[in-house]
Amino acid sequence: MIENQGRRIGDNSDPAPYDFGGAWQPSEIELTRRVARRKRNQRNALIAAGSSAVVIGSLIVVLVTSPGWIALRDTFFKWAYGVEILPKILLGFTTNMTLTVIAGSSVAIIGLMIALIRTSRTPALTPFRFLAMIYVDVFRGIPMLLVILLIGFGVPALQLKGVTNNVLVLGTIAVIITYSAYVAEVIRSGILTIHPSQRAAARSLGLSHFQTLRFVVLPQAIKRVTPPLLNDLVALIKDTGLISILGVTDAVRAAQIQTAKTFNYTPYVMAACVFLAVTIPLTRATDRMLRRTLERQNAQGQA
Amino acid sequence: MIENQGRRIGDNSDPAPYDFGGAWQPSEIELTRRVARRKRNQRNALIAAGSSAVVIGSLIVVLVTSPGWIALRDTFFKWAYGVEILPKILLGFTTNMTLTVIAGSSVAIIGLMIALIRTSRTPALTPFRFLAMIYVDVFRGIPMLLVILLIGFGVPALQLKGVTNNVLVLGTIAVIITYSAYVAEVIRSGILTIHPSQRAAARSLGLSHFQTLRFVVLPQAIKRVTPPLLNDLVALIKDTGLISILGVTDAVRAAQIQTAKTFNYTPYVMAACVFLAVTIPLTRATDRMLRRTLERQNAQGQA
Amino acid sequence: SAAEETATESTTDEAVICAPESLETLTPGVLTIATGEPAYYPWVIDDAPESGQGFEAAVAYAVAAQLGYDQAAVTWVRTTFDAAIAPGPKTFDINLQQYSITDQRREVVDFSSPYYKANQTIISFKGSKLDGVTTLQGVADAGAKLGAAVGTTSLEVIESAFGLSPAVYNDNAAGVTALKNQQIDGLVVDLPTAFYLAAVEIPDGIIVGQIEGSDASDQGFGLLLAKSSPITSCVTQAVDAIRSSGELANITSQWLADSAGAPVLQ
Amino acid sequence: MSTPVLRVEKLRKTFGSEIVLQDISFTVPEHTATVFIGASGSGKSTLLRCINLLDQIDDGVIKLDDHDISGADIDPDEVRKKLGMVFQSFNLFPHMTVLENITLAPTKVQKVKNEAAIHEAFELLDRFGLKEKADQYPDRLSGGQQQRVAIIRSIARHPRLLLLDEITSALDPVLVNEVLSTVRDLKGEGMTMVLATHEMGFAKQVANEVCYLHAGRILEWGAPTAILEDPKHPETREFIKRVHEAGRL
Amino acid sequence: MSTPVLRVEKLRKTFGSEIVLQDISFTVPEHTATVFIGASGSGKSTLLRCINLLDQIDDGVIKLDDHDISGADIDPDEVRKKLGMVFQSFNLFPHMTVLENITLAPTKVQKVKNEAAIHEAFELLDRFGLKEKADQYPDRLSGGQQQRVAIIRSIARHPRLLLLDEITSALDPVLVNEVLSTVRDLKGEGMTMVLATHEMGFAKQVANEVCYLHAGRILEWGAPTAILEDPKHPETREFIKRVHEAGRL
Ligand SMILES: Nc1ncnc2c1ncn2[C@@H]1O[C@H](COP(=O)(O)OP(=O)(O)OP(=O)(O)O)[C@@H](O)[C@H]1O
Ligand SMILES: Nc1ncnc2c1ncn2[C@@H]1O[C@H](COP(=O)(O)OP(=O)(O)OP(=O)(O)O)[C@@H](O)[C@H]1O
Ligand SMILES: [Mg+2]
Ligand SMILES: [Mg+2]
Repeated sequence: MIENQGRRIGDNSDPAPYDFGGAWQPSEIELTRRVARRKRNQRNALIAAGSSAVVIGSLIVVLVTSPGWIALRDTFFKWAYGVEILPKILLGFTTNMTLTVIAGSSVAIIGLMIALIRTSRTPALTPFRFLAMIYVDVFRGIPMLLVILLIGFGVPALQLKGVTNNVLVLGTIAVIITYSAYVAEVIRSGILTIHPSQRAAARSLGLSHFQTLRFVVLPQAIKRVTPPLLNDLVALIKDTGLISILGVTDAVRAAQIQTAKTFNYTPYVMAACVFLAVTIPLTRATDRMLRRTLERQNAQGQA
Repeated sequence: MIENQGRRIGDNSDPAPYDFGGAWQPSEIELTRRVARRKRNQRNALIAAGSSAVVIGSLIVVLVTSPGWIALRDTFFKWAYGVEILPKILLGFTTNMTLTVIAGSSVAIIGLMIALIRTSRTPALTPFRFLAMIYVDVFRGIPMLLVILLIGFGVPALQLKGVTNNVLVLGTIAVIITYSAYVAEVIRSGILTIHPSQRAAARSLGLSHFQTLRFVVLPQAIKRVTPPLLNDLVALIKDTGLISILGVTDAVRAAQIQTAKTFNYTPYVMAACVFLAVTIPLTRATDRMLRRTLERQNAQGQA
Repeated sequence: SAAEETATESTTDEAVICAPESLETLTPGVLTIATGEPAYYPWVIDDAPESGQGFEAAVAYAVAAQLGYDQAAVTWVRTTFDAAIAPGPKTFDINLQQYSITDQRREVVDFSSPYYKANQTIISFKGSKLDGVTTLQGVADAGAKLGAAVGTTSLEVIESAFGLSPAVYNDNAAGVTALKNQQIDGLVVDLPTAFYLAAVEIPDGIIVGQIEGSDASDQGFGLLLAKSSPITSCVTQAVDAIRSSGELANITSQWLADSAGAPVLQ
Repeated sequence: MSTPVLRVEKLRKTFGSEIVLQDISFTVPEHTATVFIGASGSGKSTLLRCINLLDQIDDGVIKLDDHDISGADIDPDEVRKKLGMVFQSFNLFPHMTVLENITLAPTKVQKVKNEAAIHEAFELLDRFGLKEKADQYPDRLSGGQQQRVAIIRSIARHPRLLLLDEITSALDPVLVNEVLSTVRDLKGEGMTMVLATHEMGFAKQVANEVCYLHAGRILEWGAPTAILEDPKHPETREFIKRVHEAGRL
Repeated sequence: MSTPVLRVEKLRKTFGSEIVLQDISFTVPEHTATVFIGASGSGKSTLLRCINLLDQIDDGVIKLDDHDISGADIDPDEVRKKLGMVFQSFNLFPHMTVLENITLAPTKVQKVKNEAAIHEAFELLDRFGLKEKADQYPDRLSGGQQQRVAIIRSIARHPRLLLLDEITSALDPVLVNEVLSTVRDLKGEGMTMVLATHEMGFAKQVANEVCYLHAGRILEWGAPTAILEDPKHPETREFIKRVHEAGRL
């Protein structure tokens, strides 16, 4: 029941049937529809913007008019003081960053190895697999603070020859041990999501077990778990500060020292800002990557 | 080129063609093959078990024969003392658990709501979406310790009427705020992995936006992200202790008080054990669930 | 002259065993002294122990001098509480940050003889539940919440003297904030710290009172050394020497306010 | 002739700068089936999604029972109550049993009593020979069974118009058959339908009219025999030939 | 007659208590194609996986060029160098370009020089009309092109025997054709093959012998015309009939 409106069969006068030309003009009805839609959207956006402005505004008003606001501002947001001590916090933050770089790269290697052991299938590796499982469970389950204390203070107590008692080194090792457990889990879940057929295809091509991992499984697995790995990186940056309990001065500890000196909390706020300056770009990147992955996934089999 | 070995066409004397009967006996060649395989497997298992025994054994020997072993044992593993102070640590641990329950359930609700706002598509919600994004980024990016300090000590400083200065309440709120950001991200990623066709199918059935979320999207999304949610629960149990900075005594703080009194680290080891008693069953459960999910996923389209 | 004689004799005696050349310090010829970060008034003035200003800084230099180290032969390091008490090799020769000597602690570390014994003191603010309380019983009856920093004897005092369970803070700074926020009604600190906090850091701060002899196990502040440190006996001798020479009393009166300024809870 | 169930006029749809549908006009009278064929990417799915208001059109009018459903103030949920749609895949909700899948919309949208909905669901399942699968989860069903449940689910709501988008293209040829016969049955009962499909068998057996969609335009239309056996347009001829060549058997 | 490329004798395969293959015996002479047909779950994929040593058999012998490859001390990687296999789906590595997919095994396993591998890959791509896709990632290719690349990848290693497991069952009928013609070309060049397929077109055009697999047993075998047009066994007849009914067009 096609109605012969504005279309002629076999009309091949167009240079190509794909070319829709620039001739199209929105119809009357479409124009009214667009106006109606725009109006409705504007109204809704206005309501939403208005309501969020009201919420945020009233929060600010409550804050600023509260009896303690002046006291709070002086204790938490004394910017002049904040700027004054910022160099000290930044100096402390270099510890966080150095540790993040050193620990991060070690964690990548160790976590990967543990993940490989845990996802291996050879019966010969069963004891190692079991050990790896215990390792991961234990270090995921204990607060990292305790691990740092036990390693940072426990190992020197052994007085082993040739073993350092440098707290920075030991603290870093404790961080590496804990985060390797986290990262091993993430990588393992990535490896497990690679479809078994990919492995089968690689083995069918004659690639050895190791080559299959190296060229086929890992590149895909790592790519898939990049968002959670970046999350762990953000967490690592934040958690490196825990080794301050061993006497190393990181950004939070630097802030704490200042606060303890002056009994003013602005250093903590400054420390929070310093962390945000690094972590927000990271979380944004994670987000973009996650979205891209999902878009690709959802494009397949779109109804 | 089928060879007519042991098979006759049209031989329908079997009651059913599916019935392979119990008549089968392994062939000679299969039996020798099995023996050879078993031998090889035994050898490999022996090597692996042997090597891991050697590794662990030598670790233990190094530990026990080290000059500081006695000192270490007395400082870290003085079991009699550990048992003596265990009740105090357990008392502190009730704080961790109570907080986990209260914070955990609030986080579930708030995190879900933020995730819903962030994944909404209506242009009307754009301002809220934007706020939610900032919220999540900020609270994922700041060390939780700082959030606890700012809320636990900052809010009372405002001296607002009707607002509590109870540290337990404020600390719990700080934990909730931080973890809601984490959990919102996890749930959001779960929602995003639900194939758009599922939404389309639900809407096609006439379900409203809310009904689609309630009956179709969320049940699937939550199920998918249960493993990472359980991971966050483990992290929450460990992190509740951070509110001890406000003067609340949790398990780690209880251990610290004891250690400060006697300068002996056994309380920390005890605290680690108490945490493990709760977290290991959780991580095991997470693991089982993850494996099941993956098995189901990989079963589809198995080559 | 005879007294002089013995004094010189004993000095030469010490010189034989307790001189920089023979003392097995971390760095030979140098005395490494640790304190907290930050170090508080009036124990160290302006967080600068190198200046020798403040009670503990002055004690440290006096002990060092007694051992034969001149100003230049003293280096300062900072340690956290946990790092100081951890087993294993230390990063310091002696550590002073108001460590109370107890027998339990002696099992893990060495202490010199005490250089100061402070009473624990409750501070609060005007108008609090504790304002006007004058007796120990009164504190217990006021239904007050008391706080103290971890690792101090103050903590045990709250339990032993009042049977209350304390709010425990990482350091006095957090305790002060909690007190200012009225999250606790009183903070227990040692008396010298109490004078400073009540006067400077707490708006409308008051000293509620001292708790006398509240903790039997507390034998006063001592210099902390590694367990079985080879220099423990020398350090103890040095502390004893400055005490008996009256130098310690001078330092005390120079830096620490007279305890008479604070009422004693009955 | 009575008013058609569906009338599409000069429909246009773009995604960004890409024009996906252009100048699409057709009508679907009651109790007839219109089948859209065309290469991958020609816009079949998009057309069905536009009719179901899942995608917003850029011009033209869509009328359901002579009622404009493309207006700015239309509530899509109201419109969709009259439409059924089955997609190529991901139709069933994997966390619900077959029965729950079918009764979800009647109980939540039409507010039918639970027992009544279950009763009707069982009747439908029985009619299509799927009664014993009622308590199974979708992943225990074959692809063909899943698609049949999806069809049952959409007709349990008594739609005026059924939109079927390549409902067999993800199926093994052996399974296509059962789905095809289900659709044929529905046609026999007078269901009005719009289908998109690669299956020429489908087109031949159920279509009243076949439209060949090419790069977003309807290039040729007519009775199934005319289009499938004697296409006029060279593009159509080429397409039909390619499909024939690929024919399994 | 020379020794066959593949000889399978009394092969048996179980998964736990389920017997998936039982008493399977057949030979594949050089330059011939043996096609396995049979319902879903009849064991076709498992059979090919067993031949490729991806699954461990429970009894029987598999001989490649008269050399027992099912022994306990066989190195599967060595055997697989002589075998090529293409699966139903998930064949290509999505993180590598078409060219990288094809040159991976030659460079890493056969240790061919990089330039030589690329040269040969381009020759093959050219021969199969996919030269301009060399630098594309698999997700930019149609399903049919993907499967053709997978075939090219496996023959780039000059296998003695090619195992093809339903390589078209995930494809639109329009795309099946191009894959089919590729396989036909290979057959013409003398490649020895074992195929599992639902496509009767495949069976007819390339098979020297067709085997009907039913519940893990070879129920009937013979020339393609014999099996497909005049099956003896009632089970086979039923299966062929069902496939015919479902035939697209
Ligand atoms: N959400 C979208 N965003 C952008 N482009 C889209 C979107 N959906 C579809 N398209 C484009 O619209 C065109 C038509 O797609 P459509 O899915 O309607 O084709 P089809 O005829 O259904 O194809 P198939 O047979 O593969 O299902 C394609 O070029 C496609 O890339
Ligand atoms: N890894 C496995 N574990 C347990 N059972 C399996 C496994 N792989 C296959 N099976 C079972 O073996 C039987 C044969 O499966 P197979 O995949 O070989 O069949 P098929 O003929 O290839 O079917 P299709 O046409 O669906 O691909 C099925 O019953 C299947 O459930
Ligand atoms: Mg489509
Ligand atoms: Mg198969």
